[in-house]
Amino acid sequence: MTPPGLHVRNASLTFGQRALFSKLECEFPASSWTCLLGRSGSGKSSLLRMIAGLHLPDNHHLDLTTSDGEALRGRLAWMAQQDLLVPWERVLGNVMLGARWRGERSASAVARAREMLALVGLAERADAWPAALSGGQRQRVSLARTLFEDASVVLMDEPFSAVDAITRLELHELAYRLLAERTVIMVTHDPLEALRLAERILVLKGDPARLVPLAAPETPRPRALDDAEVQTRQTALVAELRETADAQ
Amino acid sequence: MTPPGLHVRNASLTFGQRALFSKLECEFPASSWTCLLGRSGSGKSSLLRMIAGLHLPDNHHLDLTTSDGEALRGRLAWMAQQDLLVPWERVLGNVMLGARWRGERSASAVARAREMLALVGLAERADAWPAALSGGQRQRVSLARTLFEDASVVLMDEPFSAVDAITRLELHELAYRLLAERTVIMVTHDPLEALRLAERILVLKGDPARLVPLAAPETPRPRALDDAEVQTRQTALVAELRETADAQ
Amino acid sequence: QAQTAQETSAGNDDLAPPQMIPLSVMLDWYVNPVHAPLIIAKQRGLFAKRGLDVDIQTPADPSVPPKLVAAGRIDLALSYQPQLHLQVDQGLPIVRVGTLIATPLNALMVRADSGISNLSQLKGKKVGYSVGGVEEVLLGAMLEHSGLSLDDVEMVNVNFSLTPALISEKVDAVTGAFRNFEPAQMQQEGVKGKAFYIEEEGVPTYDELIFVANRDTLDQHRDAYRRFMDAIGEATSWIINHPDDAWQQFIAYDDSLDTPLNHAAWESTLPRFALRPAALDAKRYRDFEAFLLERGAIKAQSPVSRLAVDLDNP
Amino acid sequence: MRSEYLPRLLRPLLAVVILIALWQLVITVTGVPRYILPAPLAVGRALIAERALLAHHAITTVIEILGGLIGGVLLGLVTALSLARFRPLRRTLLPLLLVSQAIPLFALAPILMLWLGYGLGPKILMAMIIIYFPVASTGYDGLRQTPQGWLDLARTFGLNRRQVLFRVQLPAALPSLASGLRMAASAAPIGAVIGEWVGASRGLGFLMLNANARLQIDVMFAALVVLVVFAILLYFGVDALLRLAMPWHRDGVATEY
Amino acid sequence: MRSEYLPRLLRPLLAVVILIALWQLVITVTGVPRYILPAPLAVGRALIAERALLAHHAITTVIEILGGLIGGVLLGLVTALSLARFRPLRRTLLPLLLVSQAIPLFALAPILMLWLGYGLGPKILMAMIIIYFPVASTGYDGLRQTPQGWLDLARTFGLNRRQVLFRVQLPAALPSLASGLRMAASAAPIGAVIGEWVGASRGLGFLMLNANARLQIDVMFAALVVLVVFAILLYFGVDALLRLAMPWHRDGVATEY
Ligand SMILES: Nc1ncnc2c1ncn2[C@@H]1O[C@H](COP(=O)(O)OP(=O)(O)OP(=O)(O)O)[C@@H](O)[C@H]1O
Ligand SMILES: Nc1ncnc2c1ncn2[C@@H]1O[C@H](COP(=O)(O)OP(=O)(O)OP(=O)(O)O)[C@@H](O)[C@H]1O
Ligand SMILES: [Mg+2]
Ligand SMILES: [Mg+2]
Repeated sequence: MTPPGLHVRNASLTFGQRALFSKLECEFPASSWTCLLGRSGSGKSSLLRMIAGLHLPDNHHLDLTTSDGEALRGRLAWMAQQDLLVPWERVLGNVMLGARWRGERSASAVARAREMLALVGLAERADAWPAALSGGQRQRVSLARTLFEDASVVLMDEPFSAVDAITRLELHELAYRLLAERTVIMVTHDPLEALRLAERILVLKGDPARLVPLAAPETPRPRALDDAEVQTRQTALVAELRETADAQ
Repeated sequence: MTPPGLHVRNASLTFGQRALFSKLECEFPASSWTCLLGRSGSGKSSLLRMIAGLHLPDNHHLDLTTSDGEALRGRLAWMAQQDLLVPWERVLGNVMLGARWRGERSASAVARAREMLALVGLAERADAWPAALSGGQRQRVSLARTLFEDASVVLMDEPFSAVDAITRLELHELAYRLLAERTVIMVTHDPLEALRLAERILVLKGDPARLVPLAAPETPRPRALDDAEVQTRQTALVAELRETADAQ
Repeated sequence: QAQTAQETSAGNDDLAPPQMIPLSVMLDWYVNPVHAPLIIAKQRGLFAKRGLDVDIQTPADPSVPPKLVAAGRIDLALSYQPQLHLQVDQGLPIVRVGTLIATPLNALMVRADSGISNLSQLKGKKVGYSVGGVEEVLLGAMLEHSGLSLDDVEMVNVNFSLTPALISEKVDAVTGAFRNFEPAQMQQEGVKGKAFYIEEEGVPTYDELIFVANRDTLDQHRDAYRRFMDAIGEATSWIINHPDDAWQQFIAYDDSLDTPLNHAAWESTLPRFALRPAALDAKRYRDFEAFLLERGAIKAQSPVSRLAVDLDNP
Repeated sequence: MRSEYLPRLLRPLLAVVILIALWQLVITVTGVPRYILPAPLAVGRALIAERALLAHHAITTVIEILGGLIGGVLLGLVTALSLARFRPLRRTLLPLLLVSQAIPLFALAPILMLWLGYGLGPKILMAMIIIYFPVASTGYDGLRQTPQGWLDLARTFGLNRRQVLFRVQLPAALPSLASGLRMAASAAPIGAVIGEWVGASRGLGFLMLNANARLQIDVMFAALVVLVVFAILLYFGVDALLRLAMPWHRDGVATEY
Repeated sequence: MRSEYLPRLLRPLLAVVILIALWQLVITVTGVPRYILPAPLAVGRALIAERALLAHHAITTVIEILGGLIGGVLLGLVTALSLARFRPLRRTLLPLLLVSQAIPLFALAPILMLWLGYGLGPKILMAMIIIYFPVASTGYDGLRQTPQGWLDLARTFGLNRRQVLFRVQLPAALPSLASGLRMAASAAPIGAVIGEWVGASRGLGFLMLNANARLQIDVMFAALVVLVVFAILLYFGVDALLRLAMPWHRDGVATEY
C-alpha cells in the first residue's frame, strides 16, 4: 500500500459572482507532507474539500489524478476544521467511527481506537460523551479518528488549532511519526507549524488566488522550533503571507 | 463608566469524582488585561464561564466581588470558544445580536455593527448567512459581536485561534485599541499572543489546578513579536507550561 | 342448544351431523329492543333448529349494512324501507325479503312544554335530525301537510344526539326520533316529550325495519331466508306471549342491555313487531315509491317486484 | 431551482395521475362495486355537475379550516411557550394536554355542540383541537432543545427569561416547529369535517354524510376530492411559508450526499 | 433526579386532581345534564361496577393499539427512509401520503370492511394510518436535516448511501423523530377506537358507542377514562424509552437557563 501522489488540475471555485480561484494546478508527490497556508477566507478549506471529493454549495470544478491511476475513494482520511464528533457515540466510538459506520466490527479495531486515544492523551475519557469534552479535547478526538483510519492520503484542516502550545508540539511528533510515508496535505495558520512539519509549503494568495510554492527547510522533520533554518524561513514566510494581505 | 476590578474567591469545580480545581483565589485589577494559559482540558473555559456567571453541568462554586461593589450583569461581554453564531441572523445581525435580542433598535447600532464588521475585515460579508463563512471568518464575526457590546469587563476564550498569523496580528492591534482601559480576561494557547497583549499572565496548572502568576513584560503593548523581552520571556513561559505537562 | 341440535338430527334420516347453513346478518345499529326477535330466536335456538348458523353483527353506521349486502359480503341486513327505495334507485342490487317492524317508528318530537301542538307552529324553528337520506323529504311532506314548507324551518344535523339536543333546547324539534325509544329516554331525564306520528302528518305509512338481501343471489338462498323468517316469526309470537321471560332472555344475551331505558323501550316496542315477517304488503312499497318520486327523491319508479319479494310467493 | 421548474410542477401532477390510475386499478382488480368506491370518471363527472353545490359547502369548510388553523396554531404556540417558560408547569400541564388529545372528539362533540350551538364555533374548535397538539408538542420539543451556547450568550447579553424565550429559543425551535406545522396543516381539514359530522347544516363534511346516506357515493367522493385538494394545498402552502420564514435553513441537504 | 423523586410522581397526581375538580366544576357551574357529561363520582362508580366489562373490552383495544403502534411506526420509518433515500420520489410520494391523511377514515370504512372483514385487521390498520403520519413526517424532516459535516465525513469514510442513511442520518434524526413518536403514542388509542367505530363487536370504542347509543353515559365516560389512561401511559412509556435510546441527549436544557 504505497501512498499515491496527487495531481490537481483546473481547480476552480466560484461563489456567486466571486471567483475564489480558477484553473489552479498543483502536484502533491507521493509520500510528501504539504502545508497549505493563506489568509482567512482565501479558500483553503474549500480546496481541501474539493480534493476530498466533497460537495460545495456553488460552482466548482477540479480534475484529480492519482499517480497510480486508482481512485482515491477508500484511501483517504479527511479531518475537518470543525471537530465533527457525533453526539450519539462516546469518545471511543467517535475514534473508531469509520469502522463503526462501515460496519467493520472487530476487537482489534477497539484496541486500535484505544491506542489512538492514548496517543492523543485521552485514554481516560474513552467512555465520556463528546459533550463533556473541552474544545482542545474534542479536536484531539477528531485527530485520533483521522489517524485511526490509517489512510494513505491524509487531508487535515487546521488539526492543532485548539490545543495548547505544549500539546501541539507533542501532537506534531505524533502526527509525524504516524503519518510518515503518507501523502499529507495540511492546512495551517501557524507558519512555525508549517516550517516544523512540511516538506513543501504552498501559499494560497491573490484574488483570484494562485498557489505560490515556498521553499521549506531541508533539515529532517519534525524540526525543532529553534532550528536556525526554521527561524530564518519564518520571516520569509510571514512576509509572503503579509504581502497577500496587502494585495487583498 | 470605569471598569471594575474582579476578585475571585473559593472557585471550585468538580466533574463527577474529579476535582478540576478547588478554592482558587485571584484578583483581576480594574482596567487590566490578563491572559490565562494552561493545558488543554485544564479548566480554563470552565473558569471563564463561572466568572461570567454561566451554568455548568456539575458541582461548581465561585465567589465574585467587583471592586465597585456593583453586580457584573449587564457590564460583561463573553466570547465563547465556539463562535456561537445564530443561523437565522445574517452576519450583520449576528454582530449586533446583543442589541437585537435586548430589543434595542437604533440606526446607530447598525452603523456601529457595520463599523465593527469593517474592523475585522468582513464589511462586504454583512449580508451573508453565517453558513457561508469560513472558520476564521466566523470567529471574526464572533469577535466583532463581542467588541460591539462595548462592555467594561470582557472575557474571551481563544478569540484568535482560527485566523491566520497575519490577521491575528492585526486583530491583536484592534483588540488592544478597542479594549484599552477595559478589564479583560483572555484565554489563549499561544504564549507569544499572551506576551504581546497581557499585563498579567496566569497559568492554570497542577491537579487539582492552581493559578500560577507569571511576570509579563513591562514594555508598552501590543508588543512586537521581535521585542527582546517577549523573546526572552517566551522561553520561561513555555518552560512553565511544559512543567505542568510533566506534573500531569 | 344441544337439545335442538338433537331434534334436527332426529328429523333427518341419515346419521351424519346436520348440514348447518351459515348466515350472516347485520343489524342496523347496536343491539336494542327492536332487535328482540332476532336475539330471542338466537337465544332459543330457533335458527339452529332450522339448520341455520346465524352470525349477528353490528355496524357503527346504519348506511353500511345494505352496501355490504349488495357487495355480497353479508347475507342479510336490517335496513329501513325509505332507504331501500333510495338504494334501489341508485342501483344497489338489494331487495326486501322480510319485515321486522311493520309500522313507522319515526316520529317528530318536541318538548311537551314547548307549547307546540300543531306542526304549523314549527314556522321559524330549528329542527334537528340525524342524516339518513330521507329526512328532508319526510319533513317537507309533513310541513306541507300543515301548510308550511321546508324553507320555513332550519334543519340541523345533530348526528345521533337527538334527545340531548332537544332536552337542552338547542333545537325546537327533532325528526327521525324513534317513538318507542326517544320518549322513554326523555322521560328518564325528567322531560316530557310530545310525539307527532309521521303517518298522521301526511307521509304514507311504511315498514320501519326490514330485512334486505342481495337480489342477484336471492334464488340460491331463498330456502335459508324462508327458514330464517320462520324463526323470526316464531320468536315474535313467543315474545308477545311471554314478554317477561323474553325480557330476561333478551338481557341474558348481553348484560349491558339491562338498563331501565331499554326496559321502558321494550314495553313500547312489543306491539310494533311484524307478526308475519315474511308477508309483503305490496301496496306500501308501491305507494311509498310513488311518494318519493313525486317529491323528487328518486329518479325513476321501480316496480314493486324490484323492491320487495314475498319469499313464499315467488 | 434553475430549469427544474417544470418538473417541479410535473411531479405532483404525476402523483395525481398515479393516484387515479391506482384508484381505477383497485376497482378493476377487486371489482369493488361503484356504491362503495365509484370510478374516478364518475367522481369527475360529479365534480363538474355538482360544482355549485360543492362550492357552496366548501366555503363553509374553508372558513372552519382557516379559523381552526389560526386558532390551533396560536393556542399550540402559547402552550409550547408556557411549558418551556414555566418548568414546574410541565409535569402538571402535560398530562392534561395528553388528555385533551386522548379523548376522541366524538365524545366531546355533543358536549361542545350543546354549549356552543350548531354554528361555526364548535367546528372551528374541533379543527383547533386537532391542530393544537402537533404544534404544541413539536414546539415544546423544539424549545427545550435550544443549544446551551446560545442560552449562555443570551445570559451574558443580559436578557430576561421572556426575551430568551422569544428571541433565542423560538427561532432555534423553528425547524422543529415547522415539522409540527406541516402536520397540522394536513390535519386541519379533517378537524373541520369531524366537527361538521356532529352537527351542521352546511360544509363538505355535512355534504359527505348526506350524500353517503342518499347513496350518492359519487358526490361524496367528489366532496372528498375537494377536501383532499385543500389538505394538499394547505400543506404545500404552509411549507412554502415556512421556507420563506427560514431563509437560512438549507434543507434536503442530506439528499445531496 | 435525587430526592425530587416524590414530587415527580406527585405532580401528575396533582394534574389528575385538578382535572377531576375542573370536571366537577363544569358540571356544577353550567348545570350540564348527566346524559351529556356525568359527574366524576358517577363515572368512578361505573368504573368499579363495570370493571369486568371494561377489562374485557380493554384487552381487545390494547392489542389493537400495540399492533397499530408497531405497524404504524415501522411503516412510518420505512416511508421516511425511502423519502430521504430516493429524492425524486419525494414530490411524487408526498402528495400521496397527504392524501392518505386527508381522507376521513369513515369514507374508507366500508371499503376496508369489505376487504378485511370485521376482525382485528381493519382496526389495527386504522390505528396504523393514524400513527403512521407523525412518524413519517417528523422522521423525514429529521432525516433531511442531517448536518452536512457528518455527511461529508461519511463520504470520506467510504460509506454507501444505505450506510449513510442508517448509520448517520437516522441517529441524527432521532431527536426529531422522537417528537413524532411521542405524538404517535398519544394518538394510538384514538386510532384503535376509530377503527372500532367502523365496525366491531369488542373493544373500548365499541363499548363507548354502544353505551352512548344506550345513553349509559357513565359507562361511556368510564371507557373514556380507561382510554385516556392508556394514552398517558403510552406517552410516558415511549418518552422513557426514547430517553434510554438517546443517553447523550440532554434535554430540558433550555429550562436550566
Ligand atoms: N459535562 C462534563 N462532564 C464531565 N467532565 C467535563 C464536562 N465538561 C467539561 N468537562 C471536563 O472538564 C475539563 C475542563 O474543561 P474546559 O473546557 O474548561 O477545559 P479548557 O481548559 O478550556 O480546555 P481547552 O483548552 O481544550 O479548551 C475537561 O477535562 C473536560 O473534559
Ligand atoms: N456557501 C457559500 N456561499 C458564499 N460564499 C461562501 C460559501 N461558503 C464559503 N464561502 C466563502 O468562500 C471563501 C473560502 O472559504 P474557506 O472555508 O475555503 O476559507 P478558508 O481559507 O478555509 O478560511 P479559514 O482560514 O478562515 O478557515 C470564504 O471567503 C467564504 O466566505
Ligand atoms: Mg478553513
Ligand atoms: Mg476551552
